[in-house]
Parts: sequence; structure tokens; C-alpha cells
Amino acid sequence: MIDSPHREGMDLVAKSVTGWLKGFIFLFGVYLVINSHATPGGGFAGGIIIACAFILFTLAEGQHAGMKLLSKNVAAKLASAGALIFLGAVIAVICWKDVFVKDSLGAGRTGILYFLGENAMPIYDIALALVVSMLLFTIFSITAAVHVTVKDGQRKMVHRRRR
Amino acid sequence: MNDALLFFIAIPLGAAFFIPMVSLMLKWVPDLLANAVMVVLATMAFLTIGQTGIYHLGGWGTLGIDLRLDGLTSLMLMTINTIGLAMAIFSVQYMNQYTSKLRYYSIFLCLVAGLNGIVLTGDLFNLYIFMEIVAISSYALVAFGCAHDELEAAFKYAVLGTVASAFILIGIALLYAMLGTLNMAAMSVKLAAGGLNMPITFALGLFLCGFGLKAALVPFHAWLPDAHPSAPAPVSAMLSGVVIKTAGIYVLCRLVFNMFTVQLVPDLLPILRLLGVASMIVGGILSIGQWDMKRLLAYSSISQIGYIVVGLGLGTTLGLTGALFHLVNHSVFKSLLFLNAGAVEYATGSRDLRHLGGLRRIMPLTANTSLVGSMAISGIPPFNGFWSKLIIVLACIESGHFWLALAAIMMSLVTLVVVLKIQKHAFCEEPKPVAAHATEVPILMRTAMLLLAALCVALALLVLTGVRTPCLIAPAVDALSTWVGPAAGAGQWMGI
Amino acid sequence: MSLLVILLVLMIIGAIIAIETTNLLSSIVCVGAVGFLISIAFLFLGAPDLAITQLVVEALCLIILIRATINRDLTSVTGDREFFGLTVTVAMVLVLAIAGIKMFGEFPALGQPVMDRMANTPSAAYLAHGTEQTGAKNVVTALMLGYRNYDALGQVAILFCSVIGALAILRRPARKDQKEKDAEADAI
Amino acid sequence: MVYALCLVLIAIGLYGVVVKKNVVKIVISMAIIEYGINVLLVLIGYRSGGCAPILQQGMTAATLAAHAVDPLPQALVLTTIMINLGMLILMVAICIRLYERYGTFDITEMRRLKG
Repeated sequence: MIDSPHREGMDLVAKSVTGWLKGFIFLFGVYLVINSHATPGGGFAGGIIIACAFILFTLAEGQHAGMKLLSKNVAAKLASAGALIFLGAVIAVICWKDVFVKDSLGAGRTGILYFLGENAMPIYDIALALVVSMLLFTIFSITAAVHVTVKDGQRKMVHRRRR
Repeated sequence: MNDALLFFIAIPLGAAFFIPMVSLMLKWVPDLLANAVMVVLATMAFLTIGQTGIYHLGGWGTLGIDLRLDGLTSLMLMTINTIGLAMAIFSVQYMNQYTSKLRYYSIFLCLVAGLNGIVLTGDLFNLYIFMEIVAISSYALVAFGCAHDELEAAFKYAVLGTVASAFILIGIALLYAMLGTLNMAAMSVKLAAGGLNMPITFALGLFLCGFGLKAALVPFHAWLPDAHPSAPAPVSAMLSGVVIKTAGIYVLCRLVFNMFTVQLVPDLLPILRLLGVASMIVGGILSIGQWDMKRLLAYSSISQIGYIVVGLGLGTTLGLTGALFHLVNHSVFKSLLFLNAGAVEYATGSRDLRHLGGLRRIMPLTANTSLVGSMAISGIPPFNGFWSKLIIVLACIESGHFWLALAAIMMSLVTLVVVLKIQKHAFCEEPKPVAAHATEVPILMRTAMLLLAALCVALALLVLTGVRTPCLIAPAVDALSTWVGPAAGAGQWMGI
Repeated sequence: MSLLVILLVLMIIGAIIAIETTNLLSSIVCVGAVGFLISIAFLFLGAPDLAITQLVVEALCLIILIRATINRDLTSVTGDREFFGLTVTVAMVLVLAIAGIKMFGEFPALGQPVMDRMANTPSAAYLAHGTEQTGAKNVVTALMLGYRNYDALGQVAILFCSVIGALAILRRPARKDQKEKDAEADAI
Repeated sequence: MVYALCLVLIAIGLYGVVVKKNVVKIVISMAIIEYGINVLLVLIGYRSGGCAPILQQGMTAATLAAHAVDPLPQALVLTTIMINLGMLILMVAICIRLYERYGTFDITEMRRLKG
């Protein structure tokens, strides 16, 4: 992460490689999230891999391109939205278990959407991945934007603005 | 009441998740939402007075996590949520000094959710998770002002807190390896049957160190005198009023009396009494030499915690009643004194007693409520502090520890000296230049202080009237009995 | 079994290097190495779920730690061995060692999990009925999101609270009354 | 014997937290303590020659219960890893702010941290 503003992001080789790679990393993260009930790796691991895809893009393309793709405030809002969905899902399952959890027998379940189970809607994992990826991207872009410049002998922590 | 217990945690968490979504333009939304949530929680807490029971979450039977409600839990819920309500009201205007009040309320509501979570769970690992929530949100709140001394205090508190949590986690791992289950009720049954072996005593030792540090008992109290003065006033009031008691004393009480029952570990009570007396004396003596208002109160917090632990250490029902009553009283008047210190700092800008003076005429309400709080903490008859200290001293005499009773009375005198020092320097002398431009604090801060002062007086009536048994004695009896039902030993300790 | 011992010994060496080296960046890299060794150890202990999570979290810890130290004071001064800290640590390590040795005498051997040693433990029930009650083949996910989803709720609160706390700590003008000398005062 | 190695790892982390002068070094030693505890937790649930607790195609729930490793400590460690990540994020934020104030990561300069 070169701090000098005149050269955004890394050199050409890194940019072109990440250009290709970030799509596949994002896809792998989504794969882990979707069928976490069968294969190892759940909402948490998938969410972090999605966050790594965004972080890789920001590292390669430079701070401002990263901000244009997904700014800090949008990411924070998405994270809190995901957290609210997850809270709703947990309360739903705890209070009305037999409606929302389809056991593998699936004997005559009439529930509309199942949160956990064979071919159920993985609302849990999607919400978890959303929360984890957005939170970690926010913290990465915050720590990336913060750099300490020595201005007239006084260390000042400056947040780089979005151009 | 089964799933309503879940909403003690779900409502504050939902509000905490919702607040960052509100854009920065709507300034009043976080305040309104936080106060509304605290009002709802306070009323819900008062509804749980009579009820007891064990609720299996999600209908999984003993496989899932279960919430447990008994006298002690409802007592703690009432303390947490009423003090939280007073803090939310106080911080509406006090936090205008800081930017981004949005984030303050989000973390504050996470803190309240964590505290409610600790009090309600019946599962050991779940207790650890909610203690981590309380720990992380208190580190962030202590460092909220971002001044250099606050950051250092937060760093020191975070380092010690993480080491304590690591000890607790090792203890939990050992207990799981030896007992096979994480459910506290099932653990106490297996402990009673299986008896004591080396890993379990090692785990108990680790628990004592870890929760001792969270409760700021003497050998581990290093973080408290730094963390409290540098935190914003409502946060330090919440910290010393509620967080130390819930994350420290309550869990110790649960472990000592409900999991490792006293018959299993008889020599635990002398250790508790020793820790209590030590922190009582050290806290009292250290608080005499302080000039910073909040630091002085922080040290006197340590000595008051010593009272509670001594009450716990007696093991008799009378001792436990006194300890729990003192726990509630202390969280009320200590928060009141911290709010007064915050109000003085808000008005005059400095907390140092040497620079303050003559605020009685300028800030009459703050001076009077601080007088009420001081009288209550030093145990002057009409206020609640006197009754709880009286019960603890009686319990000490009843169970034959005369030295403990003597130490309790001496320390109460020391607290009186210390508290009068605040009154004299801050409120009674002729006004100093610093206090010249001071004005009375805004309306909402005054209502919070009035609320707590009224509570100080109201709690005193609790002892006399018929309300005594359900609110006060029942929690003590519940605390002594294991979950499976009153332990054989609890029978003959019925003092009253 | 022996592979596990090798991995643990490597971890201990990595941890010692991470703490003792003067250059900050190399000690961060050593911690990364310890984290990746743990991920391999999890794989051999039959926990693929944890291996993936540990691997990815480890990479993220490295990124965040490097963010803290990039073009900042990289050499850590060793200074004089402060006597008090050393004695306290030696005493603490001794206590841990003695208690560990005495305790591990009565500790169950490595290979016997709780399910073999005791009757009706919850984890035996999780394995037997986990898939059938929650429909998820991966029992750990069934545990995390089915039986103990109250824990997962607490955990999301922890992550949320720590990131919001970090945002609160890193915000630029912390107090309104602070006289900001430079014009750029943006409260993100 | 393997448990003793975990305790050694935790002791190293403890040593680093108490003795080290550098703020980032203390954060790193805390991470090492938490790694040691994670390994200890998973070791408790290990069954010699056990397979991962995932119901593959050919297995039935009964064979899984006979062979699989204990899933409960794994769920706990999954949570603990995330807690350590949250703790690390907070500590790094404090370190960055402390660096802004003092220009160095050394505790001896910071007035109040000496104690």
C-alpha cells in the first residue's frame, strides 16, 4: 500500500493479476457461504474470504478506486443491515423452531422458508457473510485511510478524503 | 415469560445494530431510540420479580442453551436496567462534548445487552461470550475521548482484561474436559456426584483469578483507578456501578454457591473473606490521598466491593442478604456520585478538587444530590447505605467474625472522611476562579441525578416495609440454593 | 500423533522468535507463521471447518497488524531487563508449569474425547441426532446455527461492537471543544 | 504430553505480555496466548483416528457417532477465533492512536502505562 498519492495502487502486473483473481476469490467465498451445511466452512469463513476479495481490489487499485467501488459508510450500513437480518433470523428460529428449521426428514413441513437444512434458504449464512465481510472491509479501509503526517512538527492523524 | 427473556438481549442488540444505519443528519434518533429501549427494558425487569424457572432456548431440550431466572437474576436485571436508564438520560446532553454520539449509543446498548446476557444465561461458554461483549464495549467506551491518558488507561484495561478472559477460557476448557457438558446446572450435579480432583481445583483457581480481576479485587485492582477517571462520566458510572458487579461479583456468587457448592469446596469462603477484607482496607486507605474527584471515587469503589465480597464470604443467608442489598445500594449511590463528578466537570471543565470550590450556590441541585449520595455511601441512618452496612455487620457478628465487623465499621468511617473531603472542597468553600463561569448543568442531566437520589431514599424504605421478602430475601435464598433445588445446607442457614 | 508434536514444537519456536526479535515486521510475520501452523494442526485434528477459518482469519490479522506498523517506528527497543516484570513472569510460569504437570496426571489421555468416557454427553447426542434434527450434514454448522445460535448472535455482537469501537477510537476530532488547528475536520 | 506443549505456548504468550516494552509486541503476545488456548480446546475433543464430524455420502448417523471427533469444542473454537479477531481490531486501533500521540510504540515513553 504505497502512501505516495501520485502513484495509485501497485504496478501493472499486480493490477492485471488481481483484475482476474478478485472475481474467483469472491466466487469461492460465495460458494463456501451457500452450502455451508454440507461442506466445511460456514458463514464466517466465507464472509472473510469475500472481504479479502474487496481488500485485494483496494490494495491493487489504490485507496481511491477502492473507495469508489465501496465507500466506508455504505459498507458500515450494509454491515448493520446484515446484523439486523441475522438477529431476526435467530429470534425467528428460537421462538418458532418447527416453522423455520426443516429437519432432514422434511415430513410434511409446510413452512415457507427454512433457515437451516438440506435445500433450505441459507438466510443465516448470507446474513453472517454480509456482516463479517462488510465489517472487516470497513475496518481495513479505515486503517488504510488513516496515515500520520508530520505537519509543522506536530504528528497529525489525517483521514484521506474520497475525491 | 419463556421467550420474553430472550428480548432482554434482542431489543438492545437490535437497537445497537440499527443506530449506525441512521445517517448523520438525524441527530435526535440515537438519543430517542436508546432512551426508549432502556425504558422498555427497565419495565420488563420489574415484571420478572416474582417468577423463577429454567427455559430451554429454541425448544432443543438440554441440548441447546438454557436461560435461568430466579430471585438473584431479577434483582440484577433491575439494577442493570434502572442504572442504564439513568445513564442514557444523563448522556443525552453530557455526550455533546464528544463527536459521533451515534457510535457512543451503539456501543452503550451493546454493553447493556452483554450485561443482561451474563445475568440470564445458564450456560458456561455463553457466559464467556457475553463477558467478552461487556469487556470489548467497555474498552471502546473508556477510550471514547481519544485523549492520550484515556487511550493509555484503555490499553492497560484491555491487556489485563484479555489475560483474565484467557484464564477463564482455560478454566472452561478444563471443566468441559472433566465434566463433558457446558450447562451449569448439569455441571453442578456432576460436580456434586463426581467430587473434586486436580483439574477442577486448577480450573476453580483460574476462575477466581479471572473473575477477581473483572471484579477489581485487591491483587488485581490495578486497572480500575486508571480506567474510571478517564472514561466519560456516564461510562465510568456504568462501569463501577454495574459492570464490576455483574461481570465480577454476580458470576463469583453463581460459581461459589451454585456450581461449586459450599459443601464441595469448604475452604472457598475464607478465601473470599480474605479478599474482601483486603480490598476493603486497601481501597479505603488509597482513596484518602487522591485529589482527582473520579479517581477518589474509583478507589472507594474498590473498598465498597470489599464489603460485598465479605458479605458473600460469610455464607449465611443474613450475610448474603446484606451483600446483595449493598450491591444494589452501591450501584445506585456510586453512579450518583460519578454523575455529580461528571456534572462538575461539564460545568467547570476540571475535576481537580484543589481548583474547585463554592459550587453550592452556583450548582444547587448537583450539590444537594451529591450530599445525598455522600450520606448514603458513608452509611448515615436515613439512607440505604446505612441499612445494608448494618446487615453486613450484624451478619459478621452473628457468624462470629468480630474482626470483620470491626474492619467494616472502621472502613465506613474512612469512607465518610473521604466523601466529606469532596463536599468540602468542591461545594462548600468560597468560589475559585475556575468556578466563576460555571452554570448549572442542563435539565436532562439534573433529572438523571434526581432519579438516582430518589432511588437512594426509596431503597432505604425497602428494608422496613413488607416489600422486603420478595425483593430482597428471596434472591439471597435462591443464590444459596443450587439450581436443582435448595441444597441440603441452605436449610439451617435461614437466619431470619 | 508425532506429527502433532512436531507442529506444536514448531509453533513454540515461532512464538519465541515472534516475541524476541527486535524488528517489528519480522515478529508479525512469525505470528503469521504460528497461525498457519495451527491451521495445519487443526486439519490433522479432524476440524476442516476450523482450518479454513483459522487460515483466513490469520491472513486478515496479518493485514491489520501490518496496517498498524507500516512506515512507523519499526525497531522495538529492548531496554534494560526490568527486574520486576521478569520475576513476576517467572513466578507465574512456574505456577502454571507445576499446576499443569500435576493436573495433567489426572487428565484423560489425548485420544479419548468426552463421548467415550461418559454416558449421555450432549456431543454424543449432537453427532447422533444433529443431522436428523436440523437437516445440516455438517454437524459443526448444525451446532453453530441450530442448537447454539444464541452463541452466534453473541459473536456477531462482539464483532460489530469491536469494529464500531475501533471506528470510534480512530475518528478524527474526538472532542468538539478541541481547537482543531488544521482546517480538515471531517467526522467520518 | 501434547497438552503440556499447549501450556508452554500459553506461558510464552504470558511472558511476552508482561515483559515486553513494545505496544505491538504485547498485542502479538496476546494473540499467541489465544492461539494456545484454541489448540488446547480442539485437543480436548480429539478422538484418535477420528474423522471430521460431517455426514458424508456413505455414512449413517450411527457410524458418524462412533468415529467422528467431538464437534462441541470445534464450535467453541470457531467462536473464540472470531473473538480474538475482534480483540485484535480494537487493540490495533488503540496502538495507531497511541502512535499518533507519542510517535513511538514504546511503553516507557507513555506516562501512565509504566506501572
